[in-house]
Amino acid sequence: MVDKKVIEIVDRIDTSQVFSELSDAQSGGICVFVGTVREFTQGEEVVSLEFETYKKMAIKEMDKIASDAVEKWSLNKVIIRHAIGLKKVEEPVVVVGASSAHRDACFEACRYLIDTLKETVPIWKKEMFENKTVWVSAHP
Amino acid sequence: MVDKKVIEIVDRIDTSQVFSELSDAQSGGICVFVGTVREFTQGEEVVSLEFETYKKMAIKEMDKIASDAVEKWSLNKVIIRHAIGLKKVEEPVVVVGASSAHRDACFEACRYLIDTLKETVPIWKKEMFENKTVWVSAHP
Amino acid sequence: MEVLLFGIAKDIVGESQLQFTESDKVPSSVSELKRMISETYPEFGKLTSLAVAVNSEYAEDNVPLDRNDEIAIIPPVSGG
Amino acid sequence: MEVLLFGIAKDIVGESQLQFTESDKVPSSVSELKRMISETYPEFGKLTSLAVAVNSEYAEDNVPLDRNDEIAIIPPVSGG
Repeated sequence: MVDKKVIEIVDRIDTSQVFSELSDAQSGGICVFVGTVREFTQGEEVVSLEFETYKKMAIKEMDKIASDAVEKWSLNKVIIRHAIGLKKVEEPVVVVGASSAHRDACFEACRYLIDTLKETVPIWKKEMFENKTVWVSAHP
Repeated sequence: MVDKKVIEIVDRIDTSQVFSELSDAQSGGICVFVGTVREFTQGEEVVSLEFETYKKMAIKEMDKIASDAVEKWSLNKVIIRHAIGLKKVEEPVVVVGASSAHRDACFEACRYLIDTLKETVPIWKKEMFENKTVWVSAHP
Repeated sequence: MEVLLFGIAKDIVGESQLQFTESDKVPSSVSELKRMISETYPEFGKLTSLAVAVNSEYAEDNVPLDRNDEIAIIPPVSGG
Repeated sequence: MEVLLFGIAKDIVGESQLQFTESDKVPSSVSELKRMISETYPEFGKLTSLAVAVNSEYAEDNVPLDRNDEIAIIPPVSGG
């Protein structure tokens, strides 16, 4: 039996299997969001991003988000997978997704998953530019 | 050079490449919706679905939807791909997706793509049950 | 004049095309085509909606029809 | 008492852990820990927010700290 929830912190994200992982005979819709490294931030060229985590706590927080979403939207399956380490431009850094009977639920749940992850999960992102590095969101 | 828009009607949908197809150095977010065949509709067990299209017109309508979305949300890439023919439970029947600098745009665009496709694109779905077939939405 | 039929429209008529051969019975506009097929096949009147495409674009009721146009009956769509 | 440091907190302190060894200087609550580190490292006062986790759960200011707890400073998160 496949788990209803997949919660993972990994070194490298493979996006090719995510729809198979979320597929379910009771689902008519699957919505997935992938966050990737963008070349420019506020006009400055990003060389790479580095992600760090407090893994034990991050897994707990991700699991809470997934459980809340499963309950609120009656999801059939849910995935939250975040990468850590150094990521180059275009590389995927996070995948969140949900499957549900109808599309309203999986769209709303998918948005909730990524929005809440960004607010509560202890993962930190350092932007590496040509001449400096910046911890994102650290300062007002 | 890769096209900004991918508009296709195919016999079989492969979901494994869609994030690669939508990936772009200027994008920080990719949102994809996959519609699949659900086992039960209003409590009745579906054996399979059959999709038929007026292909020339469907491609035109899908292209309009994609172009409108690219313009409205400044998308970097967009995909609308629909399958036709006989589809079994859990098989993907439609994939729509968008990539954009920030996630608001790709989420909203992805929702627009599937909602508008269902309203305007000349594709027809027949539900095959054990003892009957029903053209979906044909009757009030 | 040929009219393409899809989905339930094809099932109602029992063919994938409608032929209008006698010149006095060829519909001259979208609205006339809709009226003629609904008279001949009352099942069309029971559908949720009924649209017509001319040259693979949705066409309003007042659009005139020409023999050389590609004309299609578009019953309620249900893709996705 | 050991306090785990991540992200910019690690950079500010220059270590991945803070050690409180002298018993009279061990913080007894989340709020006391926050005050002590902000006094020693004023850079913490410039952050957008500053949270503390006790046993890998976010902890309010009034939560007491015990030597056996796993304690961590959580600077503003930025995953995704």
